[in-house]
Amino acid sequence: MTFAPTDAAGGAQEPPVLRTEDLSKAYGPITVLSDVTLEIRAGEVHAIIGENGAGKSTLMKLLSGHATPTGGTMSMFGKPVAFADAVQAEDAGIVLVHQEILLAPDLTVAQNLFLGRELSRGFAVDDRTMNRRTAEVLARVGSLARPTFRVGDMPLAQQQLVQIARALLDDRKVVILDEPTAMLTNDEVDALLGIVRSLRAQGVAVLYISHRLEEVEALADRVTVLRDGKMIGTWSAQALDQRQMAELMVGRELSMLYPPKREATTSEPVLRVEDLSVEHGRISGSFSVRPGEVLGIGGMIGAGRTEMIEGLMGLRPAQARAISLNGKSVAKPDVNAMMAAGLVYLTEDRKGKGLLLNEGLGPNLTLQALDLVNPGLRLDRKREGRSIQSAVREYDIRVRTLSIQAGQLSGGNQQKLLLAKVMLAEPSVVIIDEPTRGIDIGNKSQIYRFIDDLARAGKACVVISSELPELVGLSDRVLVMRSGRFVAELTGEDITEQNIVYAAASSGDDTEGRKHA
Amino acid sequence: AQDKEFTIAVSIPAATHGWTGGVVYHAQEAEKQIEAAYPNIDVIVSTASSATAQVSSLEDLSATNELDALVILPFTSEELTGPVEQVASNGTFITVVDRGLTDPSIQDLYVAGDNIAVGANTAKWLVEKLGGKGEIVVLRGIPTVIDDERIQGFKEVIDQSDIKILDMQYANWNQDEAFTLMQDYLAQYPHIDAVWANDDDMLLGVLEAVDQAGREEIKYALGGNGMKQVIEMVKAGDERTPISTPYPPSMIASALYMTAAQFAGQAPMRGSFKLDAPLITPENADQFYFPGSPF
Amino acid sequence: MSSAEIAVLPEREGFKIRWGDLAPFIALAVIVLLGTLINSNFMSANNILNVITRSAFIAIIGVGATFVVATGGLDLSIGSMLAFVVGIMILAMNALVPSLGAWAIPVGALVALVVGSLCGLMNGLIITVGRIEPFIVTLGTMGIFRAFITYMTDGGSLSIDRSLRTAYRPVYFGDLFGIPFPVLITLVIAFLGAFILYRTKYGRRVTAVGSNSDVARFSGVHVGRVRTMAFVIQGFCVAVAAICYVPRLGAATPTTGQLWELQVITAVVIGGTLLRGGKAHIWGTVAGALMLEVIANVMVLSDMVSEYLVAAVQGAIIIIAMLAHRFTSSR
Amino acid sequence: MSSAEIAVLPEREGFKIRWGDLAPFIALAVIVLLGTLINSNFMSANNILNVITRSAFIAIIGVGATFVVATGGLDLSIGSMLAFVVGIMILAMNALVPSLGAWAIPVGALVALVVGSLCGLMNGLIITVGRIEPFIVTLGTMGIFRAFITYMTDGGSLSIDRSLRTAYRPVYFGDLFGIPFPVLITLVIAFLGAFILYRTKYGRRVTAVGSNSDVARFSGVHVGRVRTMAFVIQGFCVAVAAICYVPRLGAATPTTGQLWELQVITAVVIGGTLLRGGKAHIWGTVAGALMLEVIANVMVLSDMVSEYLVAAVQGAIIIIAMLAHRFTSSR
Ligand SMILES: Nc1ncnc2c1ncn2[C@@H]1O[C@H](COP(=O)(O)OP(=O)(O)OP(=O)(O)O)[C@@H](O)[C@H]1O
Ligand SMILES: Nc1ncnc2c1ncn2[C@@H]1O[C@H](COP(=O)(O)OP(=O)(O)OP(=O)(O)O)[C@@H](O)[C@H]1O
Ligand SMILES: [Mg+2]
Ligand SMILES: [Mg+2]
Repeated sequence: MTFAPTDAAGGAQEPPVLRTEDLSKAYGPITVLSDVTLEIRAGEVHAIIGENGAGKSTLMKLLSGHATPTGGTMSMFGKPVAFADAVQAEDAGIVLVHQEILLAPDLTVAQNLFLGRELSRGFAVDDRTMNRRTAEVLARVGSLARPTFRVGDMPLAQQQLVQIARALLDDRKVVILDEPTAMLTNDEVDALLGIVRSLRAQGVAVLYISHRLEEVEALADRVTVLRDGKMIGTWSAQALDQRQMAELMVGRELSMLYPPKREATTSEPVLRVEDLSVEHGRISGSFSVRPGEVLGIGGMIGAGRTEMIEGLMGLRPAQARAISLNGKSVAKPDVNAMMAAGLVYLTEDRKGKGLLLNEGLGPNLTLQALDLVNPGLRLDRKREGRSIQSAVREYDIRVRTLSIQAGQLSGGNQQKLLLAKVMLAEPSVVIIDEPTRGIDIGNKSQIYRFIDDLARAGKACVVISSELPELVGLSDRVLVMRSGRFVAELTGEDITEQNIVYAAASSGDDTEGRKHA
Repeated sequence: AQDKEFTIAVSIPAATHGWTGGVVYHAQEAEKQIEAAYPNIDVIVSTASSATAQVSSLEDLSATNELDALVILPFTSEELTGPVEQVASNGTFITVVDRGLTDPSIQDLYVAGDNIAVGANTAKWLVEKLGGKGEIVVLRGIPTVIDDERIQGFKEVIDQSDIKILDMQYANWNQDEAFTLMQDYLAQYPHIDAVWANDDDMLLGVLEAVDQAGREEIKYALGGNGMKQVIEMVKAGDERTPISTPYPPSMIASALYMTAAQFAGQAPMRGSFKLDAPLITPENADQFYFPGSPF
Repeated sequence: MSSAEIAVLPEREGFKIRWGDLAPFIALAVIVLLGTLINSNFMSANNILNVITRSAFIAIIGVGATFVVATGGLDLSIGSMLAFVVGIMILAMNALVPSLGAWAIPVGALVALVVGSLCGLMNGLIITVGRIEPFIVTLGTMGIFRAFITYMTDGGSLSIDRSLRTAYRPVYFGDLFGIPFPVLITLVIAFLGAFILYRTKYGRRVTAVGSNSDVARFSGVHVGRVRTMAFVIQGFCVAVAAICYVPRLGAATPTTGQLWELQVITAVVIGGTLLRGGKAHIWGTVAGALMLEVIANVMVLSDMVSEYLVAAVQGAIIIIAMLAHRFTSSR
Repeated sequence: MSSAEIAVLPEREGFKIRWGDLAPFIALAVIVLLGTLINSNFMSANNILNVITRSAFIAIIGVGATFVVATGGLDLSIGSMLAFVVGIMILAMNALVPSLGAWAIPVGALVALVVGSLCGLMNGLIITVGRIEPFIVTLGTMGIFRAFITYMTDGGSLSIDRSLRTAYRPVYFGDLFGIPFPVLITLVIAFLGAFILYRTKYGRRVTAVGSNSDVARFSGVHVGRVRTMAFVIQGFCVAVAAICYVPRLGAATPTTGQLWELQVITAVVIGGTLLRGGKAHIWGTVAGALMLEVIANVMVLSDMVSEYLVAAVQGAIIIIAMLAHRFTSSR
């Protein structure tokens, strides 16, 4: 708390590309952003960091016309501007890549990229050219998708790349990336960082939001910190290391990120899955977890981890030779049987499959554990209220009012609500898909501690994660999946980032070239 | 008694097809004439699109007006009997048109067409012309009592002869559906001697289909109800459609005049008046022809 | 400046929500007011009682439809289903009267409830097990039910046994402390519906399924069962309406209940329930049903529009009511 | 490694889509086959031509409805709108014939196209500007149009001038190289529709709006305009159908086009277009229209079911067809 801002507004020679003065935003009675004064210069990567709910996404929405400020002004190159909608902002050269996926699922990649600005020859659209240009940008962002894929059929990570590609289709003055890497694994992240650097070289201003501070450190020229909707200051990136950034964000000293590892357990597995086969056998495997154990599952995007677990839960068609859970055998994958037997799954797609965005905290929190919270037929409103209170406290869900809708929570707080929701069912085995996607560093350690506590309490945890440090820091054992098969099992000292990456990506020559530097 | 105000309510089905359209037309014409002739009589015409709606409008009319008389053309006899009885219990004079109530003692005046006779008379004519044998197809209307009675009357007569009814399906008193159904009949039956469409609206669709197919063997295509266009054909001596049967929607007007007469100081009229269903032939067609009516 | 907003805004926020929910009731009040102005007889106790009693059918069926619509479904078969249930009920009562006498009525009513629920179950199962659009399935079953009633009535009509009529009449025409029975039944059904929808776990699941069925599925909600159950509730409500309907008209015909589905869905939607699911207003539906009936009543009482144009004016009024709704709730 | 997966999946995906797209045509083929087995007359050239020609109305209107449904809308007013447009067209032609002679026909047709488009525009504007559910708005305008045609026909029927009938007749009954005119017109409309939907900017935006209207809005698509335009296209198609309709029977009645909306929507949905929007199959709709007409035709030709139960069997066949559809496309 002793660092003074080293690079407050001012100091640049040419007028800034974008400048805000006392920018504020209130939703009804709730002020979520107040008095932000910020300067974005051409050819810089400007990182915005802050805790979940600090107001980062809100600020970006204001800058890109997706929301209108309730106070303050903006100017571009010294001239005042105000955007009525996103289209005006894009016309002015400012584009936002959302934290959440915002694409039309029924359209193809190329159709999404060119939506609203289709190219045409005569009356007919020029699909040939659009597909060609789409293929070019897709290659630039390192996506393997084809222009004619239907977006709704693609994995979330690929959709994220499509969103980024859309922003890069035209020349821009300001490119805003709101947690672009939350869903990506190393290869894609590397490709993206390369793109950001080349944008900077072309004189484009890049606003970059990420909870991965190592990315910020590696990339940013300047860093602005937000806390509780207020601006703390802007620093030159050289002046800060990751630890200092984290402390500026949370406003206090941070404890250790990962809890110390537990003793290895030798008890009988609480969950044993034999020959699970999903998607007509494209994905299959066996695994088991013991009580008190954290099992990590690593692999690259599209390796099939999510699909395998969704299959296990009976959320997509799957067969298994045998599943035993808590000593009972489960006839076939079925979500209710699994939940009844004490297994819960936290989805990676919180918006589409996790939360009812138009409902309040209560209905979301208790949906999965309705029978537990309400023993009778009737809803027990009092108990529900208590659950909300304790969830907000325990998971540190930052809300300014309890009557907020889930969709109005910040991304990270949605994730915490989701966690609170599945935990309310008092499971004995928890499978968490990307537990800290979009979670800030302060809360990350809290969630890690939480997983650790579960394990110490004798529960079993399966953690699917694309963040290697997370797998290494948390797991007692790591399974690595590749092309729908488990290809390696790592324990003890063998759990290292290198080993995981090696197992996830070895085989095939093509991947050699794409291995990260 | 000229100073006393009288209210006559008229409750009829809404204009959903040609014949009911005619009923609405004649009711409104009669309303105008009666109100012009007797300033102390107020006529309220109310249409309803279903039996339920008709019961509702009866309730509305009697709840908000001192009804001196009610002229009603019920959707169905069974469903309306109770509600009309309710109105009658307030001392309202009841005139029932076309479909009699299941309890005839409720109605003071009954003016009716004879649906069974419509079917039967057409059938008799047909049996005679075809010499008691042949193959025919029939188009039914909307499944209701009226349709049922006409078909009943028709079948009873046909069953006495050697005429065979090849097929009989619903076309809902709708020209389009009649056209479609007739096309399909024509496709299925290579030889048809005559068609009966149960209603002139449908007959128009039937004729169009027959003309298109150029099926000369069909000697007769008959309808019923006395629709304007069909009467014109009868008058012109059409060979395929030489007759129709009257089922004049104007019966509502007659009933209304008779009812109004009560209050205009003339002799009270009570009892039952059954309009028969004589054949309309080129000779008598003129007396069934109302150029101003939409039907 | 933002502090000023904080102070001012909460009131508006609170108001807003209440306005939106009240909209159907306000619209109803306005139409009633207009009715009073147009025709002095409108406000007579008799007329008001008639209108309210009559709206019971649409309101009762509407309570069920609110469940279906809240899960994101749609039931076009309700009108024909009503006719079918009425038909079965009359057949049952007539068959039972020789042996049971007046007891044939309650037994027949029970039969109706079972048959109605089964009809709903059939709709629900075809939709959820076959995964077909509710629109298409219920359009299909609409034809099926309609055909059955036509078959049962032989194209004519099917009347209840004369001996039962007097005993059964009070169910529609009778009252308790001046409140007509159908109104009481509507109140009971609406209270029950509101209780189930807002105060039970099942109700929670209904809204969850309607608002995002994937989320519901991932949360262990038996989406198919919840949907199917909504259709069963719909069928049950249709049967209750059928029980009130028979004493009024005493017969079933092939046109019984025709186009009621459209009226019911209109009542549900003008009551504030969203067709895409996830939000449901039981009492709004009841207000919507009343509104439709009042509009029709005012149209009959006022002699102003040509008979041919009644439907046009009704259509226009509904659109205008929705527009007004939109304005009050978006302000 | 992941490249392998991505490369593998789309092929499967591709297969799937093709099956799904073909489903309505396969279903049609199956029904035609059944028809041939059941009745030898079914395959007669005359019967087939009749059936295809008859299906033109639903197919033409269905092309427009495909646009509306693809944007996530629904139009219940089309049947009444058809009747209204037919009425206006006949009035216009009859009024023009003294001065223009046979030229009254093309001018009247032009009037119809304008009136139809305006009717669609009205629907679209009320829905988008007033932000009201399409279901409610078009239910309202359905009543309005129906009332107007009843008014225009005075409850009876409104016939085209005798002198125009012969000149106009060929538009329905005539043919070009053996292909009936209505079929030709259907083909032209479907080709045009497919071109607009799949090959123009506007078509892209239609699916985008139906798929996710927020995304479309953020991308600078004028969502309201796209929606409104879809209703205008619908109105235009209704007018084209009206132009083919009049020469057939030469008159408008209050029952003209009744319940066609349900048939049209059924055709659209069994053709593979999703009611929630975002996906549209013009040719599927045409196949769906044919399917409905063939089913009705086979029902009449086969003497197997009681006339009372025809509707039931039709309903059942449609549900079974959809079930079959589901099976073929999910495999
Ligand atoms: N429509 C809304 N109504 C009310 N509050 C809102 C709305 N949208 C956002 N908020 C609130 O604004 C605050 C800031 O949210 P924002 O999404 O900007 O956070 P963030 O910094 O991006 O967090 P994260 O890192 O979790 O994504 C949160 O408390 C959120 O609940
Ligand atoms: N070809 C595909 N078609 C449709 N959906 C897919 C396809 N591939 C992946 N998905 C979806 O994308 C999501 C993630 O895919 P998958 O399970 O293959 O990846 P993963 O190994 O869990 O990686 P990550 O979660 O890090 O993205 C899953 O929900 C899956 O349903
Ligand atoms: Mg955010
Ligand atoms: Mg995953």
